[in-house]
Amino acid sequence: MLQYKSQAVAKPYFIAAIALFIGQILFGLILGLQYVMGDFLFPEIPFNVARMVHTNLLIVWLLFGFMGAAYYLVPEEAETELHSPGLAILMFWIFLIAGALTVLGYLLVPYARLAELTGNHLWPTMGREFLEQPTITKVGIVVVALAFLYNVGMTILKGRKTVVSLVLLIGLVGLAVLFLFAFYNPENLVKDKFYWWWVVHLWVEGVWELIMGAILAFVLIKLTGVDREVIEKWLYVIIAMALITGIIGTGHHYFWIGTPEYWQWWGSIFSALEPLPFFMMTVFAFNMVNRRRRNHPNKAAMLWALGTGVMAFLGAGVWGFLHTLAPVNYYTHGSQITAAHGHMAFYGAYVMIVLTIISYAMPMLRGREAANSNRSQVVEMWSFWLMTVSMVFITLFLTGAGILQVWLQRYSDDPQPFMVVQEKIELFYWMREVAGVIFLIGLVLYVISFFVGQRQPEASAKPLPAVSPAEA
Amino acid sequence: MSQVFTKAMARNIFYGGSVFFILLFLALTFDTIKVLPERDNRANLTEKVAHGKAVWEENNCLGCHTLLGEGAYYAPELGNVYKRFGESKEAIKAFIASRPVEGIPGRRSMPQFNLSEEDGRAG
Amino acid sequence: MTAIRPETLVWLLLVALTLLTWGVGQEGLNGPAVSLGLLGVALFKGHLVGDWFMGLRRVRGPWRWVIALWLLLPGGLIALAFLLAAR
Amino acid sequence: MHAVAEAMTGRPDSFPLPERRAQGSAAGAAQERVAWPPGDLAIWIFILAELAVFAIFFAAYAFARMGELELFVTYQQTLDTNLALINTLALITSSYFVVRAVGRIRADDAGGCIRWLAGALLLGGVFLGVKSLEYAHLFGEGVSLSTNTFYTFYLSLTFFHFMHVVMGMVILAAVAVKAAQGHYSREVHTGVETGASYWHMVDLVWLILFPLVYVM
Repeated sequence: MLQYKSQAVAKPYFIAAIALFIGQILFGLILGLQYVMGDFLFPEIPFNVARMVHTNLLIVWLLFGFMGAAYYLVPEEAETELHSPGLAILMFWIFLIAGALTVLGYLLVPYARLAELTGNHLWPTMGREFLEQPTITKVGIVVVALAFLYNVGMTILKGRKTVVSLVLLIGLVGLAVLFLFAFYNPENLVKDKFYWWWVVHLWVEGVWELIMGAILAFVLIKLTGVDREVIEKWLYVIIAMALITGIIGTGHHYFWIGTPEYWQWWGSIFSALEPLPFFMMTVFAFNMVNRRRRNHPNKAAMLWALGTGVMAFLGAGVWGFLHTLAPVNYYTHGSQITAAHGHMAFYGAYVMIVLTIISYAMPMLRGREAANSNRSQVVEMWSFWLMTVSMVFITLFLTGAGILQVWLQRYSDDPQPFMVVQEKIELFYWMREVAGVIFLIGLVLYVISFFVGQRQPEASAKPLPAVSPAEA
Repeated sequence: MSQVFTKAMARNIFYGGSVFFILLFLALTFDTIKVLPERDNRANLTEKVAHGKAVWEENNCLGCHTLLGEGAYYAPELGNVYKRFGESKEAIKAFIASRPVEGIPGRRSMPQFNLSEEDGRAG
Repeated sequence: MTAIRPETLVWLLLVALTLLTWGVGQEGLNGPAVSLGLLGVALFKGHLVGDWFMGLRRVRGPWRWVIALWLLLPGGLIALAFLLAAR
Repeated sequence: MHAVAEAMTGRPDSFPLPERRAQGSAAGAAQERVAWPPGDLAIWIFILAELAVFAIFFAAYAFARMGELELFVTYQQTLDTNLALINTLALITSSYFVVRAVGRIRADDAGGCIRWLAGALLLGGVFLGVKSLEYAHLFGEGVSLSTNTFYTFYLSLTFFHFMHVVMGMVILAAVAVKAAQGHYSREVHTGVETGASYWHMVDLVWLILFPLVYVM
């Protein structure tokens, strides 16, 4: 049951997000297999193409998730209907079709041909990690983002202005503005890399944390019934920490790309503190849940909300810190350790926050009062544990592979060539692939959870035991 | 004294802190840009080098390789490829040109990119 | 209003200790003992600021020691690094 | 963490406001202690984060020095300790002025508070001026962040601190303006304490920085 009927536009966004998520994981499994069976699907889908699809789908489905989250929570926060539901739906289709065409382009024609077809030589922006999209697709992303910001911004302007929606908006505006650096691709490699990180780092360790914080705060307000004032002031403190540490933390990418040496100090010092906001987010989530004023029937959403705090701290905070100090990074840079960190950080922080809001909002979007049936929630919670635990193992196996790789290839007295080392650490890649299959099973269960127990009654929550005011 | 912890102050710290660190970051960026010309060998940045970068980009080389450690970790780093190939451009070109179209059974193989002679020289 | 405020005495003490540190620098004294002495003076000055200027003297519980504990963190690491460097 | 966790939930604290001493009375009277530091707790979280950065920065300096001892000792001597002395005294005194400003507002004397704050701001300005002279001199000699590790640290640490002085002055000025507008009184002056706490932090950091970078 929706409070505002225009919230319904979030539903297609969430469905598209989940569908693309499945695609991302399938390509992830292909990549994992190519690590151990080098000729798998060669030359039909070479590794570079599969990887591009894997990472680009991730970004696109997270953006779908963020937009869906905004369309769902902004009307509720602003206490007014969305400025233009029609525009939101139109943009949904434009974004989906543009995304699908781009992925088809990746898969059906050689990348160089795609570059040629889309006129990359007129304004070269392609061929850089995560920004592989043709320039025209990038322009499309900007158009969609502008329309989206206009829609959400107008809604906030005409309604109640809460901290949650304001922080979300700041995060989304930051996301759009920083993306503009994707259009700057100088011939000078150092400058290229320097500003490329303004998109990549300042997204995931900057403005995306604002988006994550805002969504988490919204869900916690709804699930725990804790006073909005309390949650909002902690939201401010957490995102302040995120930007204080994260902005200069960009320096940890400026160690070895030709930028001055002082970045090794600045980058190391500030990124040493980058786990802090994620740690606070975890403490925050658990504290609010402990202080809850009601039991919400949607226990699955609660699990996701707590899980995202913990996993973001582990993946982004701890695994990031592991290799962020310049003397360590000197050896680990661009190894499987980076891959380990990337996987758990993206899953813990951004995949899980999107799944949190989907878990919270979907029952209402599908006409329930507040939550799915118990049976559906049980399946969803199984999927939570399967995906989360298998991601922990993916990370551990990649870390093992990375440590061995660094040792054999870079640290030992007798460094061995890259490919020789790759064969020696094959066992870890196999184990990673097995964990990846379990992740896929978790994801399938997740999808199934939307279809089971539909005719059963909603889960109900036990009322909180009475507490004395002193404890409350 | 009841403990004071206001949302207004938390907000001020968010805005103030963010502006502070954005300015600091811009100051460091400014210094970096100022000293880069002494560090990045831009005098050697010829047309051919720029073309090489375009070849690298338009064939999505970092979908497998890293360059200065950034990219994918499926194939070796390319920042040091010249050294690893015995400082022979010909050897590198020959390697790229000789990649079998159908790959190598059971092993990772670089795709055949059919680079032109001009692209090969630049790349 | 004749009694001197304790904060004023603290201020004078801080000034005096600063002059002491500066004087040591002027004399060109060095060596690990001097460095550690100066570090000790600096930490003490920091503690004075925490206690009297920041007002932690009147606080009980964990916040009472927050500055003192902070001082020990860089203080300890600096001392360690200077001692190792002097070996 | 306990205190923070408690603060997080906004649990009302049952400890009453201690009797503030009348301005100028001698210390020593047994006072009831409060559970929270003066000012808004949010600023204290910020202060702790900033102090953590400086702590790591200081330790990094010390260990970098260990690696290049000779270089650090040599180039330390190019710094002007006299200017640093002036600056240290300026900050200490300015911090003291802020203590007095807080005392005045607790005595319901907004005018006195503003005057002490103005004095503190003036000394902050002296600090910035002297530091700028130092920078001008060094830059004139072609020193930059990339000259060597010592200068990297010297400039990074002092410039980072310099920015904090500017930030602190902005905060103090805002407090003074609000005081002039009559927002503060004996009962309501958390804002003054908040600004004061931040300014003392700026002073505190310099008290470590000065001997570490200039003398030790």
